[in-house]
Amino acid sequence: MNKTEEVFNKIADKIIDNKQYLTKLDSAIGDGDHGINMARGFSEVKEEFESAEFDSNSAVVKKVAMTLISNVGGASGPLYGTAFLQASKVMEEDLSLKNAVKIGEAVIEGIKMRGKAEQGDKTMLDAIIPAVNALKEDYEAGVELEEALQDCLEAAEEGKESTIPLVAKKGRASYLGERSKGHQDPGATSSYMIIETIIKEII
Amino acid sequence: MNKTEEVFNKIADKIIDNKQYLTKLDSAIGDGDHGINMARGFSEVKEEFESAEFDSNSAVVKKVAMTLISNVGGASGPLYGTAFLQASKVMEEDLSLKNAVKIGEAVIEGIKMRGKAEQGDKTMLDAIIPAVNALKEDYEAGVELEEALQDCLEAAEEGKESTIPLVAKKGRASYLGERSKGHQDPGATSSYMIIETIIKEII
Amino acid sequence: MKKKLVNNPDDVVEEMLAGVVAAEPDRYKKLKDQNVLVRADAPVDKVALVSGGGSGHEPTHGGYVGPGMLDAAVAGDVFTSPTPDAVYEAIKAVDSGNGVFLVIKNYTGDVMNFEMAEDMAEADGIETAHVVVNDDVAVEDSTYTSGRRGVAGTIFVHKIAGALAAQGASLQEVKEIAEKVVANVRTKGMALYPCRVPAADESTFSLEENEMELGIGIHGEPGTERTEVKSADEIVNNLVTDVIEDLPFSANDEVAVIVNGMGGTPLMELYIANRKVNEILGAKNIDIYKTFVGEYMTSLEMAGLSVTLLKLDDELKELLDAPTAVDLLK
Amino acid sequence: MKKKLVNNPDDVVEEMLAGVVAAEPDRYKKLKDQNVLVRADAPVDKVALVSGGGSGHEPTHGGYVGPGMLDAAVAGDVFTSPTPDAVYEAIKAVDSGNGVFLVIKNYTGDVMNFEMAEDMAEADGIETAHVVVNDDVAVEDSTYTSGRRGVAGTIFVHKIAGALAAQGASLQEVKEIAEKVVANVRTKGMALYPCRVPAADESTFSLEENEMELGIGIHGEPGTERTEVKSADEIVNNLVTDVIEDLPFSANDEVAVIVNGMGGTPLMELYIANRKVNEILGAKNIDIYKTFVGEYMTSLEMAGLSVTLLKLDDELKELLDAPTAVDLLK
Ligand SMILES: Nc1ncnc2c1ncn2[C@@H]1O[C@H](COP(=O)(O)OP(=O)(O)O)[C@@H](O)[C@H]1O
Ligand SMILES: Nc1ncnc2c1ncn2[C@@H]1O[C@H](COP(=O)(O)OP(=O)(O)O)[C@@H](O)[C@H]1O
Ligand SMILES: [Mg+2]
Ligand SMILES: [Mg+2]
Ligand SMILES: [Mg+2]
Ligand SMILES: [Mg+2]
Repeated sequence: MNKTEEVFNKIADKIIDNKQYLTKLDSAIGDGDHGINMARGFSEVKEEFESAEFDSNSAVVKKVAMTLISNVGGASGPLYGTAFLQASKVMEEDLSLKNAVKIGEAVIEGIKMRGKAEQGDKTMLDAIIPAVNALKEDYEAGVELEEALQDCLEAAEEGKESTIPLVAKKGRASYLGERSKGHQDPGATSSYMIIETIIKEII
Repeated sequence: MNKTEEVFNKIADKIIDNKQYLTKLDSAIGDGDHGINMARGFSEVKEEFESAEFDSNSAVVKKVAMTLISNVGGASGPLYGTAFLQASKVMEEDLSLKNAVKIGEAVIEGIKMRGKAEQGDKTMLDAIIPAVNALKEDYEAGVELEEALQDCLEAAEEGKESTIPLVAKKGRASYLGERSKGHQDPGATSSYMIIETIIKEII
Repeated sequence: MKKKLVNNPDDVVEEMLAGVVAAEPDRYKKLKDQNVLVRADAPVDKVALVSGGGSGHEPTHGGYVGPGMLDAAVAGDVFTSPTPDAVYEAIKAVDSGNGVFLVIKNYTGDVMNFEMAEDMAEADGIETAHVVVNDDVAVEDSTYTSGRRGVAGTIFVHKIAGALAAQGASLQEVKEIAEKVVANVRTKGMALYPCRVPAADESTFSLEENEMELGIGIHGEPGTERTEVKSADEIVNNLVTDVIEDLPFSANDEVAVIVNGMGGTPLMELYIANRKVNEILGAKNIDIYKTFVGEYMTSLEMAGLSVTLLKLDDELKELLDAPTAVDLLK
Repeated sequence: MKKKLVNNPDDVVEEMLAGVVAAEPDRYKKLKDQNVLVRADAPVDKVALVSGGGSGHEPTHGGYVGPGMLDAAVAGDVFTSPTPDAVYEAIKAVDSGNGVFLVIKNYTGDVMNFEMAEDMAEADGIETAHVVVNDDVAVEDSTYTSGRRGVAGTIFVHKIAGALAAQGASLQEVKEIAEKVVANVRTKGMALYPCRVPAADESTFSLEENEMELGIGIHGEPGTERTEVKSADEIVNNLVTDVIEDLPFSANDEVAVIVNGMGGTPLMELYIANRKVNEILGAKNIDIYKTFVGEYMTSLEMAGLSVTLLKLDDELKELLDAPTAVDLLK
């Protein structure tokens, strides 16, 4: 099991452990299945890893993407699937801050292309965009990888929490209109968990 | 409004006041509508009395019978309807203990003919048969009307309570089998209320 | 206290029938002053079929009115047998001179009120006959009791006797085929949640969050047994086993099946149950000729289901397959 | 925690589909390895119709598979859009070379998964087209939001586009008629009690004993407004008024109506509601051409209802009346 597989194994565990929590968040403003959907997809990822052999990191990420697309369903399946698929396309075998920024941008582009949401719509993008922006600023300012990852994590966490007061504009929560205020977005929460796990594994 | 009308007006009030109580008894071992059924029928009786003129006591009782048959439905409608119809046929204009016994016997015969139940089956008959038997014994022993009516009332009350430990053999409560034990029969309870009201009005 | 989509609880039956006629004005007419739905084209020149009973079992009875099934449905108050007058008016409205056949479910009240209506009709010179349906195996059957309840198996009586009547059979022939259905049909039901009668304050029984009732009827009455909640497969196994053993149904019998929802059961769960019904019958080599999964005989919003089996022969199969305008039983 | 007739909550969709096929083996076949039901005789030489979405809305979608309506129904997990693979397999199974038309309800997940499936199918040289149904007036419609949900009005798209496809129309013609239905259909729903997803611990919302949700969807999501419980007439008035004002529907329009139960509502209450729908439309001189009262698009055991109006012209009327083997929409 290579390092990337290990990271995704950890992500899978994190998501599966938080199945009920994510579902509960989705119950408040959605249809109460986000944790169930994500856990179903990542359980399948773990299973795939048991039999598969990968010759590159990007092959691992591509497999994750395809597995999520084929098993999650809902909104999060195609969104995360597309995100990881785009990531796999630009991912280099050696990790660099420069490449991390590029991956982040590909992820955002993929999610926007699929879901047509913007920052502030109370979706996963509200955790991901600030995280990638932080990485990018640090890269442009010449900050070290480890510190940049710390900044990225903080930005993701703030971004996740920034969804609480927002009125949802995309996804099921948008049907609630003003009533969607005051609740943290489940997709932003799962995105934060994924970012957190990746960063903690790297540092 | 003649005396018989007055008595049935009082019966109607008693039943309507006990609508929820009778329904609750029926919920335990039946389908939870005995009070609703009886109250519907006796409300209609009260309404009929407002427009109708009667030239005899038996005409009043016949009207009550027909009104119950046409408005109560369920098991209690045809049973009470038939009971009062039979009573109206043998009723004399002047009340005597002798005639009361005859009326009681006609009532029992009518209910048995319609419902094919026996004493001990946990039905209204368990209040009515002991009440009529008490009347009859007192009549044969030459007891005064008022005392006989007192005895009759006591017998009806005991009869009503005697249904509690019984396993129902007829009516909906019979579907419960052994589980019908421990509950007072709603029909025996409404019968007791009717007997009680009649006797209290006479004495 | 349960929330309900009603106005005045005393008006539910009248308002419901008004809604039924509003939905299908070409199919039904309602009798003036009585809660009776009759075929729009009644009387039809054939033996007429009348069924009825308390309301709260929708689509029973009104949903089965139409060519090939019932000519009239008499709606009593919720869970309360209709009065003799109402049944009598229904009989008069559908009689074409060929006689009227009554399908009665075996409840003391229904039997008495329908029989009184027959007496009234016969005094008018209208010929009548009836069958008493008593398919519920949960209830002990004996001459010392009121016997078994009539439940979802009644639908098969409507369909098969209705089909024979549509073919021009005599009153006596209709009675005989109805009795044949009754002799060959068995049902058992259960509930996870009770229902509530609109005019009553409370449900007739209450269940803890881990309890269910087995051997339930269709009037919100308690069942014959209360147990802890089991899996769908275990529940279906209990129902089907009791139904099979009662007739008994045996290997190489051909049967029609109803997996009937009690009103508040998601259709998903009825299909999950049907999967197991199919498996059990398959294992016993009992052949399934036709299956109906859905709500046929409900108990307001009770959550639960019943399983009905009808043993078929060629005559019953043909009548079960005979055309009817009633979409529910196609 | 709600009691349910299920076995393992993870298996509900598979077991349900097994039960559906067991009930009607001549009508359906299930694709191997995918939760897809297709017409037993697929592919049929015509434009094929595929619909689907999360499960828990039964009889949607499988109940509409059959001649004159859908060729395939794709069943996602409960309230979860199916994956692109499943939709893609459905497309392949029903394509006869005349193209495949997809009926998508407007949910982010459904739209994305179905569109990905179309990309996959088109890479195989299968021509596809789709319509996105968005009939729910409770939700604000704007290009800055995900727009309105697709709810019970979808049934009319299945029926009318299905009828045109059965007549041999082209993919483009089927798309146009489907868009015409979408442009003319509006729905609003409400709930008295929520539902519970089998795999989840709790309902997605809870209501006090005197509360209801207005503007509810079909995924157990909270509605747009919570109020105290009103009478059936007041509730229906709220729903119908909002539906009428939205299109708007006006005097002398001819409409088809669906009074749709959410799964746990007694049929009696749906008819009580229909009585009022009829009264309101009558007072506004809106002409009712056809009414459907029953469970068409449910949300597990949610108690409540929705009212749908479709504005008709001669073309839509003819297609609505066209024959179909699907009993639900006859
Ligand atoms: N258009 C979109 N763009 C980005 N993210 C979205 C979009 N729509 C929904 N999401 C995200 O998906 C999450 C919900 O996912 P999930 O519950 O699994 O799917 P569904 O909404 O289909 O039930 C939301 O919390 C939100 O973060
Ligand atoms: N066969 C019978 N003979 C005498 N009384 C009966 C019989 N069946 C039922 N009853 C009486 O009727 C009562 C129930 O009446 P009710 O609830 O109004 O009708 P239903 O049982 O049709 O709902 C029972 O409590 C019982 O006393
Ligand atoms: Mg969700
Ligand atoms: Mg009762
Ligand atoms: Mg009753
Ligand atoms: Mg979902």
